[in-house]
Amino acid sequence: MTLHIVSKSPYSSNALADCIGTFAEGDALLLIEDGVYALSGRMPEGIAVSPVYCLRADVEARGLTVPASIQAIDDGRWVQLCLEHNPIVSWFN
Amino acid sequence: MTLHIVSKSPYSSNALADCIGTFAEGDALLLIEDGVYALSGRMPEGIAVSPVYCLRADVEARGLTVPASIQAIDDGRWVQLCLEHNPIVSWFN
Amino acid sequence: MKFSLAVYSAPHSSQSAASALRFAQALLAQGHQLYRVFFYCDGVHNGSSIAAPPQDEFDLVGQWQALQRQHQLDLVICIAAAQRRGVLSEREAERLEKPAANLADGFELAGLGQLADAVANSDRLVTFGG
Amino acid sequence: MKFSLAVYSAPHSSQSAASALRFAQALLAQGHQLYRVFFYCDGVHNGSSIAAPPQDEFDLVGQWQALQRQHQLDLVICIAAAQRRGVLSEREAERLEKPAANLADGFELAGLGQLADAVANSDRLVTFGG
Amino acid sequence: MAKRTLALCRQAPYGSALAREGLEAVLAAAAMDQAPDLLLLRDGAFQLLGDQSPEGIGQKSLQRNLLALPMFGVERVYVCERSLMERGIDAKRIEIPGVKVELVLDTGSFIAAYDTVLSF
Amino acid sequence: MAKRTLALCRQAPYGSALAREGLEAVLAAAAMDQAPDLLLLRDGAFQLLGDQSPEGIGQKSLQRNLLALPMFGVERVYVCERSLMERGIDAKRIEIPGVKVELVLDTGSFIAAYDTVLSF
Repeated sequence: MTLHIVSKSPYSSNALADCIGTFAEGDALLLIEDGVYALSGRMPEGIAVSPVYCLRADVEARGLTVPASIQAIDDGRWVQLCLEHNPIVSWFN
Repeated sequence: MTLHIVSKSPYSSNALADCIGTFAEGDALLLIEDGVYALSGRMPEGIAVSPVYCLRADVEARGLTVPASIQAIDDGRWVQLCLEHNPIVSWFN
Repeated sequence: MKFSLAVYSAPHSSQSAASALRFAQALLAQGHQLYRVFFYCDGVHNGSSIAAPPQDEFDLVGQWQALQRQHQLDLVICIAAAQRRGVLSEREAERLEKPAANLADGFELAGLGQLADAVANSDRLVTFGG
Repeated sequence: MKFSLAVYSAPHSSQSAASALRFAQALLAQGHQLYRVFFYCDGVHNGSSIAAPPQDEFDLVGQWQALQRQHQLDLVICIAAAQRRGVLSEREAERLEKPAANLADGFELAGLGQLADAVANSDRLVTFGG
Repeated sequence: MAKRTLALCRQAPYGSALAREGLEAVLAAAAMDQAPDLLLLRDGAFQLLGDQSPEGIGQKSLQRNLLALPMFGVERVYVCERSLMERGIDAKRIEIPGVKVELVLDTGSFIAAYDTVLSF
Repeated sequence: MAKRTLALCRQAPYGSALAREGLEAVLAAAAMDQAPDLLLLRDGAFQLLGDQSPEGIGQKSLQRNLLALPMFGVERVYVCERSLMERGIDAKRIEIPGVKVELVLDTGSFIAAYDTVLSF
């Protein structure tokens, strides 16, 4: 069960779309850095996978709000997610 | 009449789509670097603007072929395009 | 558990090197082991001794060094990627006949094999790129 | 006609600094004037004196220097962007108390005002980024 | 006639340094009385979101740079209306004291009216 | 049981150095008898195009790195079938002497079977 980490804005990069196209049953998605812009506008409706997490520090940095379908976590929980999943795949391009 | 220069792959970046969304009558489009991957697959059909140029050196580097709707140019002609147009807008992100 | 990190981004230009540092701090705070941080591609600039961010900006190089001292971390910079980008030890500067060296204390230059070794010896590898 | 170029990318990591050099060569070959090349963001690494690409790879720093000598080009590196990223002149290294300097001959450090000045004094500005 | 210059800012804050370095270039030009116009396009519109608190990621708020604009004589910022809408940003809630935010609908002809465009 | 490692290469050649530096990392690991499997996904599929001639842009051909794979014991390269199709690349025309090119349809479950993934 893979943990996918997406760090680019879904408006400027296809990283999130590519990641979702490679999502398997049991995988989890974590949005970090500019990846959290996927919380804005109607983007969350387009994320057809779950569970979806986002880093709270990155959300607060950007002045975004977290929809109910997505769980905001701190760095400690990020480490936990990496323990619970394997492999870890980063999508940064 | 703007010269738009796009340097990112249309499969991984929204640079080309953003550029086309900002295209005005009389503008021209030049594909350079990974921007020339827009010559592949069915991408050329999606480029609803003209004229469209591409740098021959970048096309040859990548092993692509140039469709009839797009004109391959050398660096000297690139300079000429910059003389014929103003402003010049680069789309690299 | 044993972690290793692969860092491909320079400080400042992109957020991801700073994310890597925060992740490293968080896993160490939980008592996990950080086997190695491998700096590759533009990540080699994390080991520059002469980067001088303004006083009120984050000093990532200094933060890596502090963490290294505290936990005896293995901070390895890919020697081939570093040569191309101008991050050199005294020894490399001399060998390549370059006028200066700028490898920060606490970082080591080594070959790409150290990335493969980190993969083989860690339970988890997390990549920070872009 | 008078051109200026703004270069935001480091050599090697991205193709765009090499594209800027080719464009500069092409416009000079046609007898146009290159008022200034302004290196900003990661483009400051184009002025590193200690980058050492393998013998069979393109030496972009050396190519800029050769073009500079041939045409007395004004190659200006943004001093603020360069400090953050570790590209320092002897004078800056001393002032900032850093252990080494790595600004290549033929390049100058100057403020962001030189970009505005290039815009004001050129007929065309082309940006090479990403 | 004076040349018209546009700074076209398309990057969201914090993930890359380009949003910040773009605004710094605008402020530097403005300090020399050569202030370009400023158009926030695509992800650049995110620069206008309120309540940015980047302390937790070790960065300074970019809003300080926007707030400095009027001090340097930049009293108007253009923003692409469609970019705002796509990102769910309510134009009415954007506030930069001392700066008038003007919506642009046809970005193509807007850009074509300038002599020089600096892309960030 | 030995750990299974995948190099997930998603970048097209020449515009950025990541395609090249990814292959260099694969070759270095292979030289230590720790060759990862290699999956070309999305724009990484462009690495397989024939007739790459990057002399005009001052770069070395990346195909040399692909051709070196069998010398280091990498005799199989995986490529995402959908990525090829989207890019108009004919799988039948891909040839790397000494390397078997295998198409992968379900990339999600393919990736999930590995212990470690190196992204490039």
